[in-house]
Amino acid sequence: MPASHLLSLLIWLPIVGAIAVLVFGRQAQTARWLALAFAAATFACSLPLWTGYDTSGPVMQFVENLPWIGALHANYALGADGISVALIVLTTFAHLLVVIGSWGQIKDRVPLYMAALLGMEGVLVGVFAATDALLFYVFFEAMLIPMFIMIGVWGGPRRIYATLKFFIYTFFGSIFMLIALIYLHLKTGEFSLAAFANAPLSSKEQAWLFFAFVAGFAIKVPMWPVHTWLPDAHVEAPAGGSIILAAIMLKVGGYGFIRFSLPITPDASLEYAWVMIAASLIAIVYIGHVALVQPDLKKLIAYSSVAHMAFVTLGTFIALALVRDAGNAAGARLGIQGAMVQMISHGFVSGALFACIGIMYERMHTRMIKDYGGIGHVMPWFGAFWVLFAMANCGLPGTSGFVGEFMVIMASFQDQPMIAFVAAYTLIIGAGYSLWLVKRIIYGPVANDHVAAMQPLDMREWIVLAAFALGVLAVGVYPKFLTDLMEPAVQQIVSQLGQAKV
Amino acid sequence: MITLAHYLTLGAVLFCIAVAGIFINRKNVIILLMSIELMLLAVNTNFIAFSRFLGDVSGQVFVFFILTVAAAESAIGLAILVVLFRNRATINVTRIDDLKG
Amino acid sequence: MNPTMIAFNSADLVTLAPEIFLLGATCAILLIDLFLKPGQRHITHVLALLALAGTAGLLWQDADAPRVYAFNGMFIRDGVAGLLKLFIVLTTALVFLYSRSYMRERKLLVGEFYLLLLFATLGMMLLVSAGSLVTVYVGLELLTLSSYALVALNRESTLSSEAAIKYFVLGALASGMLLYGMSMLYGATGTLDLARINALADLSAAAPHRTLLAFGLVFLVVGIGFKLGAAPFHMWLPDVYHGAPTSITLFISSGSKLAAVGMAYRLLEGALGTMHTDWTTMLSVLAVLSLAVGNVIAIAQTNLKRMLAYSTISHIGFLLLGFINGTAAGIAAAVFYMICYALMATAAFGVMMLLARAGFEAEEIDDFKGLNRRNPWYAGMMAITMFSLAGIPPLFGFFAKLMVLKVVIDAGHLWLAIVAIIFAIIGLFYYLRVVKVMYFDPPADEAALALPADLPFRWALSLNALALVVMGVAWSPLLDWCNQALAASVPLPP
Amino acid sequence: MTLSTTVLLLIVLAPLAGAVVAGLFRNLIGRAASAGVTIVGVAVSCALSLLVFYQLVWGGATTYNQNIYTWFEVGPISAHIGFLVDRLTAMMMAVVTFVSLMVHIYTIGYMADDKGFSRFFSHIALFTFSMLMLVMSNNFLQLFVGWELVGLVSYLLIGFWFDRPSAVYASLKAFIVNRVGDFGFILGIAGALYWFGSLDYASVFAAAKAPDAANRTVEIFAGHPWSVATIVCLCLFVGAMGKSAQAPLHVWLPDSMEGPTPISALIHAATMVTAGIFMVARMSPLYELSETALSFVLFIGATTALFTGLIGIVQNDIKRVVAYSTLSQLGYMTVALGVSAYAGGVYHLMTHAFFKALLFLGAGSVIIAMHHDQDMRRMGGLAKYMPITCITMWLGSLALVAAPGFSGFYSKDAIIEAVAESHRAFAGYAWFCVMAGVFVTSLYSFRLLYMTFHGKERFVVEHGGHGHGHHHHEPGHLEHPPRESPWVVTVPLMLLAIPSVVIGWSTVGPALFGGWFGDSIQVLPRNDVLGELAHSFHGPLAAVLHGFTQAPFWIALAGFVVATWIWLYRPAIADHAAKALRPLYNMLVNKYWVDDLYRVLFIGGGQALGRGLWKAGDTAVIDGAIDGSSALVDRTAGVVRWVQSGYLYHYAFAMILGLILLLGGLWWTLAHAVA
Repeated sequence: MPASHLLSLLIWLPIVGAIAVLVFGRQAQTARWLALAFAAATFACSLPLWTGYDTSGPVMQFVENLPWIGALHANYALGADGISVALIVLTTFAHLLVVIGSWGQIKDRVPLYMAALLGMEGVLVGVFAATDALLFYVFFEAMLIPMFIMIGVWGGPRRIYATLKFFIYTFFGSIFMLIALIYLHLKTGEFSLAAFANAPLSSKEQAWLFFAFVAGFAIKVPMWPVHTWLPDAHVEAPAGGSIILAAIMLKVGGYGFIRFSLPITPDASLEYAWVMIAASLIAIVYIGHVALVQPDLKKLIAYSSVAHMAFVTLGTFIALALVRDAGNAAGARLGIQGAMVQMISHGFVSGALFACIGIMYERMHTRMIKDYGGIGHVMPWFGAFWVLFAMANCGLPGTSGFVGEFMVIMASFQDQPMIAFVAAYTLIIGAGYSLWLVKRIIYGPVANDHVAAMQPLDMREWIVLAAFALGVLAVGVYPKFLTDLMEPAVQQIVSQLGQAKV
Repeated sequence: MITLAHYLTLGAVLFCIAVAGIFINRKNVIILLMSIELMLLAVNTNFIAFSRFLGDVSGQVFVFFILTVAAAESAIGLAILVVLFRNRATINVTRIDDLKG
Repeated sequence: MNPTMIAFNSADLVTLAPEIFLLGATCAILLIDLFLKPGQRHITHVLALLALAGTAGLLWQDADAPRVYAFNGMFIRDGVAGLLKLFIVLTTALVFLYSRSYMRERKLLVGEFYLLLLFATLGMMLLVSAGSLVTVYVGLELLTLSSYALVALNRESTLSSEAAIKYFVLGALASGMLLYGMSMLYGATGTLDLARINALADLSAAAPHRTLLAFGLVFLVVGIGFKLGAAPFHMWLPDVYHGAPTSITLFISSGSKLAAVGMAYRLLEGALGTMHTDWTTMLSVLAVLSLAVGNVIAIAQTNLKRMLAYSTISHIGFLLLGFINGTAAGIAAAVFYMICYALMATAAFGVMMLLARAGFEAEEIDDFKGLNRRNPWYAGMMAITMFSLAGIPPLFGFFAKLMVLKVVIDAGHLWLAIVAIIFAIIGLFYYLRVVKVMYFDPPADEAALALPADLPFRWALSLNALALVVMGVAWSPLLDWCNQALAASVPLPP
Repeated sequence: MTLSTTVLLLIVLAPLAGAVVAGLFRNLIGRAASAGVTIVGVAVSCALSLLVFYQLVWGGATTYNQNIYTWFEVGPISAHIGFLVDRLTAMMMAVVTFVSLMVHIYTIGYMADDKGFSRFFSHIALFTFSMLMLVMSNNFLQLFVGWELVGLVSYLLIGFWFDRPSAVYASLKAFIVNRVGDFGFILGIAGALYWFGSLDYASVFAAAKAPDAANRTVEIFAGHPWSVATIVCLCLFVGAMGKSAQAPLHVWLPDSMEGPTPISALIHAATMVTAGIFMVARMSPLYELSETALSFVLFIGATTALFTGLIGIVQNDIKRVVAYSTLSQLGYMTVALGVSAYAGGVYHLMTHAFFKALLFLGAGSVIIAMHHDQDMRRMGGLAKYMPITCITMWLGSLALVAAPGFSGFYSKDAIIEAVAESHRAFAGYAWFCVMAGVFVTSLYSFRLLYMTFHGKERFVVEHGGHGHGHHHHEPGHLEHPPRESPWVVTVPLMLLAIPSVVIGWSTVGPALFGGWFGDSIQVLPRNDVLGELAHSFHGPLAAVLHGFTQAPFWIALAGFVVATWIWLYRPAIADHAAKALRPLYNMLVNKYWVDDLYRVLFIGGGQALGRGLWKAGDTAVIDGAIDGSSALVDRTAGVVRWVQSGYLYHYAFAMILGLILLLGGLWWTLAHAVA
């Protein structure tokens, strides 16, 4: 069955593309076209994944399994459930747009940039497709390298600090996870996630493993209080890097919680769910306020990303509390679905916002909010897009931003109304920072001559923003296509959650 | 009666003197080379003493190896010393500190 | 000792065929080189490579053969020895390949360079096959004496001669300690044969020669620690790496370390296996110290060779963790780690040598500024090497670390694993700095680099670095090889 | 007979189509076509809405309740997009589309010179769509969707002239204050979903009918059982407070007058702001379960009705007077809800929609004439220049002050009497507020009329000086005399004047007392104040005659007399009064300092908190720890490297130390093993 190699194709096609760009892309223009060809081909190949996923079939589909490290019983094992499919398609989609969006923005060392981008794409698909923990870890860490290069080479003035901080911070977290994976391997004798999920673990073991996973994933998400690498990384990263970082890389953390923490350490997750929920709630309030006062566009959006990703962790761990404390499987499914939809939505919204900032930066070479004002007059389409994405960012119904937040708030209310109360604060503070930003940069009189001289969107930029807008609206108006896709996987996760290991 | 313990003590004392000579010496490299020789002697004493008291000749065979190697070692040491002196016009150990940190 | 075993057995010569071949070839080259003019040194070069190739061929032939003793147990040929020797020969060959233009530009491409290296290789082969304390000593001294001379090869350099004298004095001190320990072991057990020592050594409270044994054990560990470069016996290492010509640094950091692991295996597992609870504790102390010293001090370095020296120390710390439970799997992980490290070290020093020109050593980290603009290919190779050294998947270095960590956790020393990874994080700083300098900093000089037109060198170097990527995907065979080699050899039969 | 799904979809989608076409292709199709396409869309919608209304009321159609598509479905929890069309909905649809159509037509004149002409049309058409989605919803989710979408359009339209900082500020304020309301609203929805197990009205209301529904409690804080219904109703009402601008979330509405006048009429008077009222009426089965929640509603409504009206007296901006009047009238509606007279509230909503839209559009007409000057102090005597506007404004104002016979009379009188009938907590307070409010309403309404249309002309007509455009005119200086607005403006005024006058007369009987709303509104028998009133209702004419004998009429008359005396004959008195009552005047001019309080507390406080957390939390503590530890490692490295001193003897010494360490360690271990 040819479709069974689809995931491998999606991983290796962009990586081959990266090599091809490096080898044949001496000319910047050649590199761009090559990268575009590979990104487009990958995106095209990812669509059968989505259309071909059979929601009535087994949960894991497109399965591949080849022996890899015999001594460790580690396999080159790939598979995708609805969650993975959604994230993989998001990945290929975002990368295609970034290639288009970076077309004119990157002028220095284009082949290297495009190669890093494509390499990143393959690795990210790998993360979402791996069903073997070692393979997962390899992809999980490997993604640091291209991003390190991206921020460091094409970043802003403090890029060195930012990229080192990014690399070491995230490496710090993930290496604890490595210890946990090795421990589980010793316990089970293999590396398959299914075996890990079935491993009997005492509550003490689970607690240790849980916090090791938290170290890895919480930093990636990032959760308060280990979020401080993100604003720096975003501020310094080139627009394309920021988009990938926000749209896809952060999702790996949320994905990890759902794939690892919940099935492998359900009891510890339950025991410490309150920690995660508390951290999520703090993030929503604390980070929301911090975002409010940022003078730097990218920092503001970066902080808002942290606040939004808090809904992912909130939804995930609320689900656990719901199903185990109250036997409320329906609520739990709503929570996890909410977390997942929030991830996809945040991919579109934050990706779009960073694309917008990239477009502004290219024209003005500043990220300071105070340097802007009244862009809506000189770039009307751009202003409209901004308003749309800002609205999505503050969770306006009809946009994707609303769906996840709505589901998570609904779910958390079922566990404890006070949690929903705090979470719903995002409605206010989110609108505060998003729209205040719009007020300062898009609205108002034209701030200065530089703004007055800004060129309207060109065709490529328009396509990128329109594509993001389409995603935002599609999920916002008809989320069912997404929730149906993920429902079998979510159902399975929730049914696993119901069973205590101890 | 001289027992094994006496020989071993002698060996130990020689060894200690040699070691002390290496790290207390602040004068020149020649003394280091002498200390090294002394250390090998201490080892030889041990081997011979054990060999004698165990009634096993292999220890003494080892001593011959050590003596031979020690000769080669001294030769190389002195050769290096010559090169060192040629380059720096000194063999004072307190002055050999270009490589540090 | 059984008198019948003393008889000379011609079959022993077959067992030693690779060593004998190498010895013969080396002596032949010694003679031939005498008659060569300086301009004809390429003949020596080719001959040396051929000698190594022949040795490798012989080694390969019976790499999988079961354990064989020769010369009354003085010499052991087994899987571990075969594995290590193959990689020793490989790294020596790489040293030759990488060094030709570098040494010629520095007027150091002399016959001695080849001969001393070949003799050192012979010494290493002997060392990893040693079955008796005498063989250990002789092999070790053949290696170290050659190394002293090699470090001092550049007679015009003050740094080289300083490095050589330091290496020599400290090396002699370490040899002395090792010998002292050997004398104690001999006194306690009455034999020089490693396997018999293992059988007779008894550190239990009631044992008569307990003190002797204890002393012997500690002195032996000191000797091994020195050879490996484990803290606090590492002090020679940065200075020697720094002062020696880069070719020699390359050799000391790769082949010589492989031999040191072989020696550690022979002595600790072969002779003192019964006391492994004691030496594992000691090694874990050395390991932690090495991790700390190596990783922390490396951060402060501006000289790449020195930085890599400290990095070596930290890697040795990691490697020692593999010995932590004295099992076959553990030592296999250590050997696996060492092979991986040797490949990384050759690549790193290889790039340095490629970039170095006459009168200019590419050994300050700043010399690598903007390398990505001046030569993207070798910048990429160096970046791969650095990421591999840092242990970032999917590169080879990560999997070496993975295997060691697995051993440590398996042995129940979770805290050691955590210490190790915390220092690995600290270690990231300085590896990433090299990448940073190459990729993020502007070059001092925009012109493309004039690299030596030494194609074998460049091809070998590229393959070397790319091997780190390939092995990151396909490391299973090597791991299996290590595991098989050690599973057949540990524990030693009495 | 059932309603046709196609018709309902057309009603909703026609304005949306217009909005999309005018929004995305406005540069392609031009101004006229943009306006045309949206007007056609809304006209279709309006016509079909009236058809639906007809079918429901006279055609015998049954209530329509169907889902159109599933929004998401997670296990047993699902959310849909669907329509519930009963008489309540149909009435709202008719009002919304009719007023919207009027406003569309009016806009052609009002925005004629604006460069955002097409954009404006796409926005108001989008608003019509959103509002229809809101009122036609059959579930909480879609209610919230519409709820927020109208908020979005309101935001976009308040900030329509986005080069004006004040407009941008007002739009932001409106959205965020509304978000505060929505904060409560979404919690209310979550509560409803949790406790009643569904998002669909039908299921929720069915669950609310369960005998124990009113007694269900929950302990959100351990040891404090709260009534489930109260929590849900209060949370939902917080949403209504935001959208319908009830104190203390009223602050955005006056500022929203920064937007173009047509939207003030459509969104901020007739339709969107009444969404809260509609919502509570729609939720009457839930509210009936909670006496506490209704008392709260009553208190808030009464407070809003009186105190915001008072501010209207001191305003000089013509639109702001009308805006405060709107606030006050919304308060009346809320009061009606609070005494369970839902039908009264909704009825007032409808009459108010007509006459308040009329007043706003009239004010807009005046503003056009005054070249977009809105200050009444520079008007006066306009009656002779613009008679149609003047007359229609008078009619609208009479309706507003509840002159007997006008539409407002029937609705407002019903509310006042319902309050008098009610025995709920705060009913007494509410009665006082609404009675006092009658006087206040009368005062500011006639003040507006006099200051605008009568008395001295306080503007100067400049002749000559054609060299500069009217933007550069000083305030109060006009290029040419004011003149009546074009027909696209006056026709809507006249069309709106008709229902303002007669709608009450013709509908009060069935709507208020005839159970016209059927099952849409449910009132428990013990709360049925309108039912009580119905006994004394003997037809609209009798009600008028009865009205002349009642206190409200006399109070309103008193307001009229005072206003006439002061602003028509003795304008100086107003200034004297302002001086004499300085503290009171200041309090009103400063809107009870609520805005200032919010600015300091929430804007200032929120930013200060953010800055504090950023600098102290993120930068100092978290990054301090991270950068600090890396700096520590760095510094340690810088120091420790000198252990490598370069001296041979130190190196040797280190080895010896290592040897001793290992020896000692082993010694200790062995000794330990023995012991």
